[in-house]
Amino acid sequence: MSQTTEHPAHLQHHFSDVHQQAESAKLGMWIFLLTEVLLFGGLFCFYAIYRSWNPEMFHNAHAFLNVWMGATNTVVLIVSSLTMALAIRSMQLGKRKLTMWFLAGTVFLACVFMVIKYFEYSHKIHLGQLPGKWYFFEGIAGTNPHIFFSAYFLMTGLHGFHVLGGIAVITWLFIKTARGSFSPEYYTPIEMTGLYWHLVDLIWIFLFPLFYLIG
Amino acid sequence: MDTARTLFLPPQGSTVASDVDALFGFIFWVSLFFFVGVTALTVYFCIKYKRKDGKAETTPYIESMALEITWIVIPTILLMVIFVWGFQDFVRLHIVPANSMEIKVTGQKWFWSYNYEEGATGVGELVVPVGQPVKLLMSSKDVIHSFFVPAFRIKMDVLPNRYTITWFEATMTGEFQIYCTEFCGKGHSEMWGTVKVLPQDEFDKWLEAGSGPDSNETMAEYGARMFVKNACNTCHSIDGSKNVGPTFQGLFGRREVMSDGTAITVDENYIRESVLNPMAKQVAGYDPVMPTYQGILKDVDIDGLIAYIKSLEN
Amino acid sequence: MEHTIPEKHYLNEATGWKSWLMTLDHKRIGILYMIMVMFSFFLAGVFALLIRWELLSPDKIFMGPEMYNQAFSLHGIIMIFLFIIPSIPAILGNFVMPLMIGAKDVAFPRLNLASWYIYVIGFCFAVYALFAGGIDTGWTFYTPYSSESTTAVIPILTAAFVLGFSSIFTGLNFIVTIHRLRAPGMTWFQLPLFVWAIYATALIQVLATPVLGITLALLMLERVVGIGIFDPAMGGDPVLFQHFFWFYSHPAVYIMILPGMGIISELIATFSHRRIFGYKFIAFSSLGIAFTGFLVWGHHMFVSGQSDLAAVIFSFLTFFVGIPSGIKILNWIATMYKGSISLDSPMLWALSFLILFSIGGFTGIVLGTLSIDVHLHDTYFVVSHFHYVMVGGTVMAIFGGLHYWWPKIWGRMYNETLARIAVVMIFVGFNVTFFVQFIMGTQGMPRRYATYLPQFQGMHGFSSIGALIMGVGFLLIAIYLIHAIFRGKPAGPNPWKSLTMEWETPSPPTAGNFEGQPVLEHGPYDYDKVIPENSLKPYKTL
Amino acid sequence: MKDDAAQRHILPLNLYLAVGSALLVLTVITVAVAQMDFGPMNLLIAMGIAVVKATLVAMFFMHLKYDNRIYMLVFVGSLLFLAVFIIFTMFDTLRRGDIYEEIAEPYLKEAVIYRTAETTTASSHPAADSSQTAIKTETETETSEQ
Repeated sequence: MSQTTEHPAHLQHHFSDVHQQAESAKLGMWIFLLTEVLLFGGLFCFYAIYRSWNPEMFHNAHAFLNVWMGATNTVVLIVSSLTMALAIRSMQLGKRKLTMWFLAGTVFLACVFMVIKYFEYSHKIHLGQLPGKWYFFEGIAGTNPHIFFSAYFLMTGLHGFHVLGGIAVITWLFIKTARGSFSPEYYTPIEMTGLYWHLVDLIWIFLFPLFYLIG
Repeated sequence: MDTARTLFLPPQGSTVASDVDALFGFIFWVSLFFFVGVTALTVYFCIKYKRKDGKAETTPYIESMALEITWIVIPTILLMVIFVWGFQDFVRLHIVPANSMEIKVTGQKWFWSYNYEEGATGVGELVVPVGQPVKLLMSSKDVIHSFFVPAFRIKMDVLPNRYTITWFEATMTGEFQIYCTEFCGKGHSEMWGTVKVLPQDEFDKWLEAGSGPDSNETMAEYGARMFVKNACNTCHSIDGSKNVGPTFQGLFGRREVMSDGTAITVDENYIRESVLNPMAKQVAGYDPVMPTYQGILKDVDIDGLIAYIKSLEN
Repeated sequence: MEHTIPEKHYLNEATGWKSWLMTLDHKRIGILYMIMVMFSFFLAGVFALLIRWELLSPDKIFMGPEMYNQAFSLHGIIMIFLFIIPSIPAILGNFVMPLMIGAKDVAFPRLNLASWYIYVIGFCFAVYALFAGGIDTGWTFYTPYSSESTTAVIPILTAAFVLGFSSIFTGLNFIVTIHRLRAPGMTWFQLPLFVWAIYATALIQVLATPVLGITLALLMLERVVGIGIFDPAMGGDPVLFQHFFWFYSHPAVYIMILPGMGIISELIATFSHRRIFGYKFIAFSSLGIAFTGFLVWGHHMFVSGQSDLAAVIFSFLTFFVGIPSGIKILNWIATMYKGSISLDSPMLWALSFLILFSIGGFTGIVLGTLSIDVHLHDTYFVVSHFHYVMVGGTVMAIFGGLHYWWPKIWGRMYNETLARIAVVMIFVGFNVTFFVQFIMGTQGMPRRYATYLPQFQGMHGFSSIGALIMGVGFLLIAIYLIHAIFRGKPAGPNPWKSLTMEWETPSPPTAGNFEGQPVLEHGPYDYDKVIPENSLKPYKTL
Repeated sequence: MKDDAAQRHILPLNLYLAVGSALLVLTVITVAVAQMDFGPMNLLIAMGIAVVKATLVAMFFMHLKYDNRIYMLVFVGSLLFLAVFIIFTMFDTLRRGDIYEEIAEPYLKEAVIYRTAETTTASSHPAADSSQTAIKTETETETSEQ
């Protein structure tokens, strides 16, 4: 990246000004989020169709999910979303230390989320409530209960991978912030990661009632 | 209209065929009209407005909303006519008449078999009466197949997890080709069959007649007939060449090594077991793909096949 | 007038293999893509010739059914995922689009390079699969066959999965570029129609490809761990897989054809030397096709056992895809009216496109009609139809585009006589190959058959002769185009006297495309106002 | 266009806290409501609350309310195409066998005609639950006409 003296260090040569660069990044990020929505969309479609075919089995199977763990995780993710938003706000105001605290908080909450997920998963693996041909649990009435757990593990699993990705990126942001790479003039990476993290939260907002709260 | 049909389409063997062909003819002539128009205009413009002496001359630009709207509206109307027409025929293709006779069709790698309500069974050759609606209730034992009779203009996928239905009413006697049109693996391109349309009385006779050799037929000749009829020839050669399964040439009495390493000599019992329970002992070096003929072949058929295989010496 | 090659340009500005493999210049990335994509085209073309050779006779010539199934599957997979989907956007879109809108590069140059590397990774997986047992499922991967097949299904699915990401990133990059990096003065309705087409294509790429990703991932999980979503033995539904697959793969057809239509718009306007007729109609029809393309996937499944309600809805909507395509063709012809038409080789490709794509379109109407599709589904009629659209459409367009921009890319001109011979060979060879397939199809010849009834032998033989003519034609093109890179006569900045912005740069362009930020001075098709010359004129900058 | 202030729209802290609390309250509500039974409304209520929560996150945390409209367009567009995907697929999956379901009824009992699975219970016909539909009556009338 060539840099000329009158340009800020973070401005790439093919953009005419910082604003154009920031808006490009944001549009790119939103389109990336759009592809994420459609990636998850395939699984939502799969869920919707099998639930419409086997409503009773879905109802019976969901009773084996722990609502309290799910609800706790929902709260954890919502709070982490809030801390992420506040991290951006702090950087907008130029409060670097505060930003670091909020980023650290977000990572911590994300880890809490994954720990709770770990307990949920290991309990199900132990009982044999597993996807597809690995399913050996008995006691759920209805046809093909393994399909429910296929959906459960696929959707929460893919979501879990996104949380892990988020943890990695936010940790990287934390280090960059500590090194002073960001300023109220340039904080695009934090803003973009924030969008990503909110989407992860947003997807969970739908996963929670669809799996844990089937009426 | 008829030129398009005779150039392109196979004979019309069922009641729906002429309807489908009429629409095909309509689209064909309309398309031809527009295609000739488009091509002629293109060629005419290329000649008429050819650049001369390398000098590009510019003329003022014209714009015509009226023209744009015309060539949006006219095709839209034509396309809607085509849609409605096709939709009506499609409904007719899908609604089975109430007085149909029902035949259960099973597709599997790589042959078709048929079960009649009267108890008769068949493989490869579907025998039906002329002038009688026939409903085919179809399912697959392995992957997706598709049942296609060009002369009847019918096609329907045959699925492993549920039944699909199609129907036809043959309008002429004769034999018509059946194809599988959903890719199903090695034998896909030979998963053929025929529909044999008989007059009602001959069909009734066929339905009543049991199996077994005709009076002037030896068991081996009968077996040869069964060999083709039951599509054994799709996978087993009789000239020594390797196909999906071992060749039948010189098979009887041969020592074969099984996939579990043991060796056995092919005798009557082994052949019988291989027909009814093919997975029990398999010759090494072949994929375990042979389907069972339990419930399809009668004892006399198997006897015939054994006699036939015995006759195929090296 | 004699032209010379400028001393400094993007090709010699930096040297050494590293300057290529680490380049962030959209023009060089376009060329990197060209090498890979054209090699894939060659590879898939070889499979096509093998198929046509085997089909000379209903008996085995040199391929048994197993090898034949692999040959047609690989032909399809390589052609679609490695050649035709990336072809125009990644090669010409990359090279030309930023120049056309007066930008110095795409919005995210690193992502652009990453897309290429991802493509290469996908390519490697595909080649690996080729040696690790091949693939015999066809490019459609229908379950349950694909979950049972003993061939290298996983590597090939991984290849398609990875290639999907390459496609997504390219699309994302282009959308942002077109939104954010247009030169001052270049409003949306001053964009060249090629850019509109690339934009519509990019929209489909980002909207549809993620669904392909998840579908292939599910299929892989089905094979590896047996999640049973598409497996009938476990209560799964194989027809659902077809929905998932075609939700991507039908819009993907428009990823293939839309950029081709964009190229044709440029060619017709330039070589007719005339303002394009119905600019807004052509521009919006691209968006219209992109949108409607998402609503019609079920027309691939009329006989699959989907509900009749779905079949009727999909058929109804299918007819609305035909209309924007028709609008484009008629507007192109109207553009030629009272033009000043020069029949240089790129224009000959465009004219071939017009004729062949029309046939492809009309036969598409036949197939979209419910009752007739029952008869024609999965026959050679379908094969012929989509080859008329994909080869008669996209391949004609990409070669038209390559011939059109070749002097811009390399600064040198190819042999025009050979180019005209080649286009005639391809046109004739193509029709010989595929027209008889319409007749075979209507008579009931199913596709994907390694052998066939003797009654079809004459037509199959005829078809194979055409394939040979095409093969020789493409070889000829490769020879004179490559020759032109090294020995061609310098072409000058604007050999076709076109008005779009890329022709205001020297040929080949400099590394940064423009000196300073250029400002748009005239529209892309203002032939009635501006007289273009084959010389460098200083442009206004900011 | 170069108005940096517009791009760096800084929202008041209280707004963030208010939105965060609203999300938490809605979470509590949705869990509480799920313990009661409203019949077919259950799904609607749960999804309705989720949509409200998602809107809050998108509007305030993701700044859609204050940003250029194009981002809203991108986001809503993605949901639109997702809806097309699900709804059009359901045109098939919910309406299978409309025309011939009754005819096939006797066979549905033995619907697993694929290789029999050992680990799973026998599955019923995927479309067995699909209700009688409008198109069915329509086509039946046509049958009777024939």
